Amino acid sequence: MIPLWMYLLVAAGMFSIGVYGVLARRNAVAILMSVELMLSAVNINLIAFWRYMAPENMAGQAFAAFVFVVAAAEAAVGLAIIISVYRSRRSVVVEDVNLLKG
Amino acid sequence: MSVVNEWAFIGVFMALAWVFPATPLLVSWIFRPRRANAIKMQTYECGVETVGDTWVQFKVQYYIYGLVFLVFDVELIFLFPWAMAYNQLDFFAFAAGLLFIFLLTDALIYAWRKNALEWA
Amino acid sequence: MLELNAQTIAFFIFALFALGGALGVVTSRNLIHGALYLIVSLFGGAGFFVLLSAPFMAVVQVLVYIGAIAILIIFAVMLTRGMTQMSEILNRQWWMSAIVGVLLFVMLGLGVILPVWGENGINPNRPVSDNVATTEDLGVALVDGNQYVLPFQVASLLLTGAMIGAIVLARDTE
Amino acid sequence: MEQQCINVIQTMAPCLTSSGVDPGLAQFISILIGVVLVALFPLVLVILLIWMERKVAARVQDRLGPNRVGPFGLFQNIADALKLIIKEDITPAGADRTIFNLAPIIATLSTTMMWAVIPFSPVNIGVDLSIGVLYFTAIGSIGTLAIMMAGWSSNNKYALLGAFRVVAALVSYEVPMVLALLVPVMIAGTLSMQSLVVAQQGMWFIVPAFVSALLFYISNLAETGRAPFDLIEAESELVAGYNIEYSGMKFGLFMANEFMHAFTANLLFAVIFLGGWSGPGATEVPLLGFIYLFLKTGALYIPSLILRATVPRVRIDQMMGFNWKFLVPVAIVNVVVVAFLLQVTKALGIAPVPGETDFLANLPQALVLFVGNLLTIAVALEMIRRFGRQARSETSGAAVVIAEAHDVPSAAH
Repeated sequence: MIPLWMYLLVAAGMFSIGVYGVLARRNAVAILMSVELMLSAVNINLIAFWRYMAPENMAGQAFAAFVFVVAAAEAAVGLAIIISVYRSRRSVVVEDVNLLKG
Repeated sequence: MSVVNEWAFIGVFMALAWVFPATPLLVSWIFRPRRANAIKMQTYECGVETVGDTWVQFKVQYYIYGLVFLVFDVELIFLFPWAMAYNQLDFFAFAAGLLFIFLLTDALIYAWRKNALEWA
Repeated sequence: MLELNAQTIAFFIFALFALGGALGVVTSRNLIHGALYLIVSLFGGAGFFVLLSAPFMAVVQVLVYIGAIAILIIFAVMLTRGMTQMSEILNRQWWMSAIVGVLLFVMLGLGVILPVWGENGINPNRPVSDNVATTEDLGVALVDGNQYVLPFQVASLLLTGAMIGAIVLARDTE
Repeated sequence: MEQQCINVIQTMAPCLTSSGVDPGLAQFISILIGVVLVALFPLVLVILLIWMERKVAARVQDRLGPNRVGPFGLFQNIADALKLIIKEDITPAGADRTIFNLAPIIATLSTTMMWAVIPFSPVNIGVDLSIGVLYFTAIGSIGTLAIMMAGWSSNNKYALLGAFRVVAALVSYEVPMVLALLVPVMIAGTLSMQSLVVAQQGMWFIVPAFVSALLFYISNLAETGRAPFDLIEAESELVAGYNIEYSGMKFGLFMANEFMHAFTANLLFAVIFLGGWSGPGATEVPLLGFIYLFLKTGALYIPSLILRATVPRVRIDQMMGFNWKFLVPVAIVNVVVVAFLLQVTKALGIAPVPGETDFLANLPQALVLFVGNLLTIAVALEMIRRFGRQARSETSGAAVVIAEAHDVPSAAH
């Protein structure tokens, strides 16, 4: 069987790439996709730990299911915000959206 | 068979499912004529020359439908295990499922009332 | 060390999908390509779930991410047109972000490989139970008063809130 | 050893192992052969399906249909396929080549892969996944993605608009389809396809889950792009829809996929609601189960062909309204009603023991559920009648009708 750390390493890689995407990309949709990558990496971790540590217990899968819900809600509202901002500012570049700046 | 062995079938199936449709394309690639010219490659729009960018402005309604679909899709993560175990569940489980469905129906009713489900 | 069997090969293929797709997401200039790379990456994740004996989660990953979220992202990209081919896709601090990303990966990697969290986490000789909870158990746990019935309802509430909020935000108010 | 090897597919792996092949390799070979059999079957069947479709449509329209190539024109489609193969293939300027070429392959892949979980007989099934029902739903959603890829990569306004409309329609109709699937799952208590069929030994699910069956059938018509929901190829509105720029064999793959998908949808209906392979003697002779399954599918498929040749196409706004304001609410109410009645039958003690194969033992529960289903239908019809009356009274008077006829809604975008 594949050792646990290999799953964790791949998930860590995905998470780090997601962090880079969130910090470096200018486009709001790209940032959102990077956040989805990070959430997915978390899910891999949850399921991997569940399988290797407590497969009889339901907690790992239940948590992963709730992460799915959060990811879906985040995508839905995030994209709606982007569409709304685009409508008023004609831009999806996050640096252009500085309404809250004094 | 263990879970992973069962899915080995799906894995092999997925690999081969690429090959089967690709084969006629490949055969066609060998036999077909190649006499392309600029006019032939033009975008086809009823014979009229195409005007402007392909990326016309889309209306937000597409997004709304996708959104409602997404919400119902995620709901299924919970409803399918619930339905699967339903035979061994009691009335409390029915009430819990009912509340779950009711809360989501709320969102649908809201969308309906706000005319968010209209196409036009 | 690792024995070379179908599972290991599958693992490396899925890891390639997951990481390659992730790199594609953050580097692609065209957002539609980015969305497709996201699908590839998440498909790799679904493969992992299968290898980890959680086929339900794998199918849900395909259903929710590939079937719904990716479609939603593509719709949103189309609604915000003109922004797919930006000349500059990265902001000014991109090199700093890259350093942060690499540092984070090194940190997490070291945490994973070195026995920081005790031996249990990494000991390859620790027997792994094959007694895996099924989807049915998940269904029972979700509506069990002592387990997840409250999160179950909260999830529904969260989805309702997200849907109403997103509809309010996305629709034309004029 | 000779006797062990009679049922080739079942005993392939032990057979090969006993004749000295490495066990891992033996298993791989047996999987490979199973896959090739299951995957090639729909691809060969599609030739027959297209012939059947053309013949039925011709009969409805008082024509003869293909009758030149081969007996009864059976080889017409092989000739057509040959023609498509030697056709020049045009990739439009500005198209995203990789995605453009991948789209037809992925579309075909999504339909072919659904066959992996279909139980053909008590012993012949590609693989009996524990989450089979969700598996084919998930695989079906990959097909939606393929349409999106095709429409986007063509660099054509009409293709993109067509793809968007189709995808919006497909995802919408997936909601009632999956909600309808909840009911058989609830009754059978399983997500595996083979167990679903076994659970129907006593009573086909079309009786206790009548509304679900209707919902599943209607939404499958839409999912597979059949009339009256065939907006996928709205020739009159969008030139041809998402596949307008496709030519040659790539277009052929899209077309073949459409026919295959329609048949697969009916096959799934037969498996989930009509008892699949179950029938007299099917458990003893697997071949009989196979025949039963395809008879049932044919009984569903041919009406859908006649339907296609008969009814006009609905408008996209009507299609969406019908889904979100009628099918989805009915599906939700149906799930709640069935869940409630299942609890009631359990409380009354007339619920059959899980795994009960006797018809009479299943009858009381099925009857209770059937009555509940009829009530759901009655309420739904009454509501739609009121709604229709209200809509008519709002737009009464010929002037309004004519004005509306001239003010054709700009459904394009």
